[in-house]
Amino acid sequence: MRPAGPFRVVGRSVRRLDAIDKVTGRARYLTDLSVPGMLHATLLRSPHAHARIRSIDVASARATPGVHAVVSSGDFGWCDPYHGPAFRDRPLLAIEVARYEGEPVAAVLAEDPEAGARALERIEVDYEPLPAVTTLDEALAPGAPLVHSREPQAGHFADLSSLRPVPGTNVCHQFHWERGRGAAGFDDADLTVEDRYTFPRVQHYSMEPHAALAAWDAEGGLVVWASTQNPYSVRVELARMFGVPLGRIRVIVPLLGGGFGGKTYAKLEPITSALARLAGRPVRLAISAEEAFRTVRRCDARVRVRLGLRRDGRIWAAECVADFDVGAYADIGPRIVQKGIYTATGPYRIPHVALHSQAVYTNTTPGGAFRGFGVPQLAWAFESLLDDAARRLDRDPVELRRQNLLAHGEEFAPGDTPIDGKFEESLGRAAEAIRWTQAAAADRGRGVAMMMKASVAPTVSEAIVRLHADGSVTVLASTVEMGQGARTVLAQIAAEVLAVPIERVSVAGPDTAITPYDQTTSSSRSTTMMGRAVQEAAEDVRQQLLRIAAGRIDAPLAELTLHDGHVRGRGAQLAYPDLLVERFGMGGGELIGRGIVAPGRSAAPLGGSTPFWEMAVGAATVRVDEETGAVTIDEYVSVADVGQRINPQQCEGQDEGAVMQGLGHTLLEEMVYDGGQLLNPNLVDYRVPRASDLPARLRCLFVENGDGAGPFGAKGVGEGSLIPVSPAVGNALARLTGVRFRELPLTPERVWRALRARRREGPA
Amino acid sequence: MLRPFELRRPATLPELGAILGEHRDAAALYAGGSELLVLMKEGLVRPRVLIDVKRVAGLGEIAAADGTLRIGAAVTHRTVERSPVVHAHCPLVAEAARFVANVRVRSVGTVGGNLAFADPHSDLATLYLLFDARVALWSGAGGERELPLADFVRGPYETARRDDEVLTEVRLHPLPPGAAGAYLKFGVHERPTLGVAAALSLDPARRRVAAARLAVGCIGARPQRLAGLERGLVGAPVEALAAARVDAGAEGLDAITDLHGSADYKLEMAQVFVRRALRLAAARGMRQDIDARYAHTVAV
Amino acid sequence: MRLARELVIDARPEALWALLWDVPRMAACVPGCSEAQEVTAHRTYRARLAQKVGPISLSVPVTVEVTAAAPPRHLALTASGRDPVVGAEIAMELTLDCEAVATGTRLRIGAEGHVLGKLGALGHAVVQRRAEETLDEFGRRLARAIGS
Amino acid sequence: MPATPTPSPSSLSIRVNGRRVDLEVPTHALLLDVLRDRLDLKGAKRSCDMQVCGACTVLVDGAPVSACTYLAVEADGRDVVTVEGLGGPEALHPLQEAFVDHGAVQCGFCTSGMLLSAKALLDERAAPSEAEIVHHLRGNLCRCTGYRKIVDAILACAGGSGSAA
Repeated sequence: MRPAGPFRVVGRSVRRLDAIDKVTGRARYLTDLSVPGMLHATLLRSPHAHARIRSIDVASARATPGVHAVVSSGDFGWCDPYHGPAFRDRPLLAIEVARYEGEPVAAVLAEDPEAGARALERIEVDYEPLPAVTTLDEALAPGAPLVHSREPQAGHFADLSSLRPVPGTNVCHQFHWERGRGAAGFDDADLTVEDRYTFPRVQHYSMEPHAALAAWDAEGGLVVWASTQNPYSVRVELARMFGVPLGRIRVIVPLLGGGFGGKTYAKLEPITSALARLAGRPVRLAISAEEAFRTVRRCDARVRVRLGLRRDGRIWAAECVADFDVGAYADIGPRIVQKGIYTATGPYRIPHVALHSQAVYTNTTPGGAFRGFGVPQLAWAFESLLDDAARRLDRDPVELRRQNLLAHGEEFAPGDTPIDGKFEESLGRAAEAIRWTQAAAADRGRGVAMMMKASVAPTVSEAIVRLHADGSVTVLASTVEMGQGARTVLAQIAAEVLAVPIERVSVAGPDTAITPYDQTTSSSRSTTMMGRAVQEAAEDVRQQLLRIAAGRIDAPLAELTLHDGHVRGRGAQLAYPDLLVERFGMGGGELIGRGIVAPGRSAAPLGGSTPFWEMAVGAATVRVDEETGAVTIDEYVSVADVGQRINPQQCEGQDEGAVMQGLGHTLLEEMVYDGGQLLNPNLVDYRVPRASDLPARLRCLFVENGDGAGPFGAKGVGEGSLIPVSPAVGNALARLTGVRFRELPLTPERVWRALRARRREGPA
Repeated sequence: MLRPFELRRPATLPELGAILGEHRDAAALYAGGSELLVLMKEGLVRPRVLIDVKRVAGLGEIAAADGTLRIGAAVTHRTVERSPVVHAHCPLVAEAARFVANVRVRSVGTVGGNLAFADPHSDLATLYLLFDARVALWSGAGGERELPLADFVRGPYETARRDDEVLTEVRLHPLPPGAAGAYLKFGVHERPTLGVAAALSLDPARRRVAAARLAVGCIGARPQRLAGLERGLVGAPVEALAAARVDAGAEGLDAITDLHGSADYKLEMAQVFVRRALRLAAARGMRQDIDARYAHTVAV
Repeated sequence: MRLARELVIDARPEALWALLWDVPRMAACVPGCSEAQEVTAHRTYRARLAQKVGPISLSVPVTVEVTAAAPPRHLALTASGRDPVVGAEIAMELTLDCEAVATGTRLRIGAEGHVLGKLGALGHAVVQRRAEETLDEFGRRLARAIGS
Repeated sequence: MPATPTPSPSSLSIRVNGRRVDLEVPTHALLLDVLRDRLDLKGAKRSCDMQVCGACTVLVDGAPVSACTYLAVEADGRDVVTVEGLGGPEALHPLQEAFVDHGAVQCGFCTSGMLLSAKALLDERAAPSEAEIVHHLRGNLCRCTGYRKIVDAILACAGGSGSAA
């Protein structure tokens, strides 16, 4: 399967294309941009979790010097003020009702941010507080106050028939899927274990908070510079809201200071564009870190898992029931609950499976995509319970997993892509690296966990590759550079196919007026999907070069090869510039190649077959300070099956970052609410991992069998290694202490309480 | 983003006193600004006048004389960390300065600012209590008054400083010769959940406690000494320190439930870290090396 | 934030009840209260509440609405207001229950409320503590006022 | 509400990246805004705005400060170094080289601050240990890399040669 190597550029840790810009301060992010005549927008946010807006008095605010306009929802009669990828449930500014603390209710446009802030304080809003539901329990209680009372409207990326809200409740979507005999499979199980787990609300904390800059031209065209992971989704939203043809909207994305899913789908772009239209001037909206906490977060979840096993260790039946709290607006929540539950049962062969998940509205910051997309919540539960099952069967947890692993090529779900990697090899590597079979020191515990995740499907990526007259290359791709190094990888792919040095390849940044369609930079899909599109586009150029050369060299195409900027064959060699002169009859013109990857819909349960399976294993060695409950991660090993690393250093960087981010929600991070009030929307009180949280040993290993669906046998990386972190740590702690943890994060106090309870009850 | 203010930069205390006397609570004393400017950016504090105390003669000095180490209010944590005088007289104070917040805060943040702000999760005061710290407050009307740091800090963000007063220096009393101290702070948040300072003098045979000092902070409204336990430990064999227990009720030790944790957990952690600090101080007193590395804990 | 206090006042319930409706005397019992005035008797009142938490000064014009009154036993109020400078929103529900006992009146005070906005987020525990101190002080002043 | 004082201008004379700059700013201007908006030095970033994350780190007289919480007037008469002054594309500082080589850069939003923080450490201590580096980086957050490669990059410069500016 592995394409004949060796590769020249692929598989090498070439320097990031943007590295020099980033270490010299030249890299430009959204808030580094400005345009002449630009106004600054600031948002007034609701202090209430749920309130009716009786009136908004903007007179005094409007009179503030330096203020251009003060805007509330009543000013948006000229457009469709609602947006959202699943449901169009989110207004530009709160209409009649504010549904979470921090929801924007009014906006000030000012010549400078200071004037905006002064005016913001002068807006008088008369609120009538309404009963709020701020937890899953409250939201699902019979007769609970409703976050949304109006009929849902399908969003821009979903038809309503696929969405299943439950009228009269806070449930905005439900998903069920069964395999084999579903829950009836438990009848034949010899051992049944069941437990409940919760996963906290956590914040992406991209170092760069969201921002957008919008400008309309005199002909009604719109340009938006956006810190978004998917400019084309943003474009569709804007086109629908403002009734503008797609071709008249230009979304340009500079470098992103981190994304992690928090910058998928429209966030600030709709309000910024609407404000710019009202003002007749360009508008920039750059929110603070504190406001980012009020923009999007990971969905918290509670999960019930039941596992049935046969005496011989076969996992026989599994049932997972998950409630995801999507906050006040659905965002992409309905897809998260589907995707998260879909692979809840992990990389195991289980004949009978019943899965149920639902997305639930609450009066809190909207939940959205976050690295792992619903899978971390489920893996935390399933992988924890699987260890308990192993203990009950007196089986080694690694061995029990190994016995049940799906094999390469095996079907996971009818109609979906067969397993495209080797879980066994990954598990073996992880167990070996953590010295699983050797006894741990008395004060250490070891744990493992696995995960598999589908990428988004159906899906589309298109790319253009241009070979210029001097033999240099430009890749046009709408993949967003948010730190993951995608642009470097795409350049490597083009350089590999076209046999040019990487320094000769540029990658044009996302601009919907220039770079072709790409669905999204998320779901670990860019290397695979855009990578293939770029590979195909470069291949298109290569074929053109060969055809031109064939005319000169007088050889069949099959005898021609590309080497270092030349086409070679039959002892002759022709440089690309010469071939272009040959083609165009002069020193001008360029070759353009096009690549399209669009696998389309399928009969798979989620409507499309995953382009690849993301596969990862985590293994942790932990210690605990019994007196304080503080957990230390001594060692962490992550193994990801990536088919082929295009850029090994970047793969490592992705996984090291993923593990640390995973340790964040495992040990430290949680957005704390009191009623509807978020108590810690800042880094003093919300603790993200810092350098001192690095495990003493952190190793990220890779399984490479060249069997990925992407270019050169590669496939996606980046989300997978985050997912096993919490169950690996939880399992290690359970083996060390005998206490099973079901709630995250594992703060010292939480661990201390559990250990104290164990001491009271005696040994487990 | 800050709102406009008038910046005044007096060079002497009388000048400062005059400005403060004029503006009272419309003025804010400003040194490093590491706490104040954050509140001002949030709009929670909006002084009309900012009085920069950094240029006031004497406030930036460190001096030791007559058994007292005097640290000027405008001395930065960075300066304390590097000061040979502080190292000579209160080494624990110099070492702990290395662990205040982060390197940027230490560059600009000052001892006086920290104490006067009285953030309950700021731990400088806890350590200073170990040194029987007293603070000097000066006003144009009344001149200087000195009061124990323990009385100066009244509660969260509240001190005994009057509107017309400026904190000029803190006066520390170095541990007696032969005494050994330790300071531990614990927590996973940006700021400590708990700070415990301990100092022990041992008898000549290094078997029993001759004198003990203990301070606990961050868990409650204000840091405090544990006078009862200090007395109770006198004469105790060193081995008994592992079983030392704070009688929270008798000591008036309280804890607040907040984002750092529940009150009962914090009180229990106070017990744990009092034992650990005593053990570390005793080991140092006996010139022994012990492993004092605990998770999420700074030990100096 | 939920607070509860119980105290015994050296007066009969009727006397205490009368004090509760005496605007100037009642206002004097509430720490930081000024500009108290009646808008509609037994229905709506206005006042300004000032508090200083460390460097942060708060001055909130509040509207008090009587939601239930059963003399001389039970009184329920809501108080709400906003300090535009600090950006704090205050919303409180208060209940006062008076019961005659041998030594006077047992007064049970229940308060449930929120301080919303930046202040609440920055100093939740501190705000709660201040609220408790304020409630304690209110009880003390009430006990004194009834005796004077 | 007390009357808001009118913004008062202050004259500044700063050496920024070795070049003397004279300008007038409002007294309440923050150094970060002056650097970014007045001097077009965009390398320092605003993120947490509370002195925790370090994205805005610049050096004032060699000491790292949070430009987001530092009055511009405080820099008057002082030497300010931003990432732009550390080294340009043609003459990278060894730390910049090391960050590039070790893959210590991902999204880049923390990078300027990381570099300047690291420079301050190496200027003070030519050969810090890994533990000292980790301690020093307490106030510099990175959400992408997981820190391993950042620590490695600084370690690679920790040996005496890396601190020459």
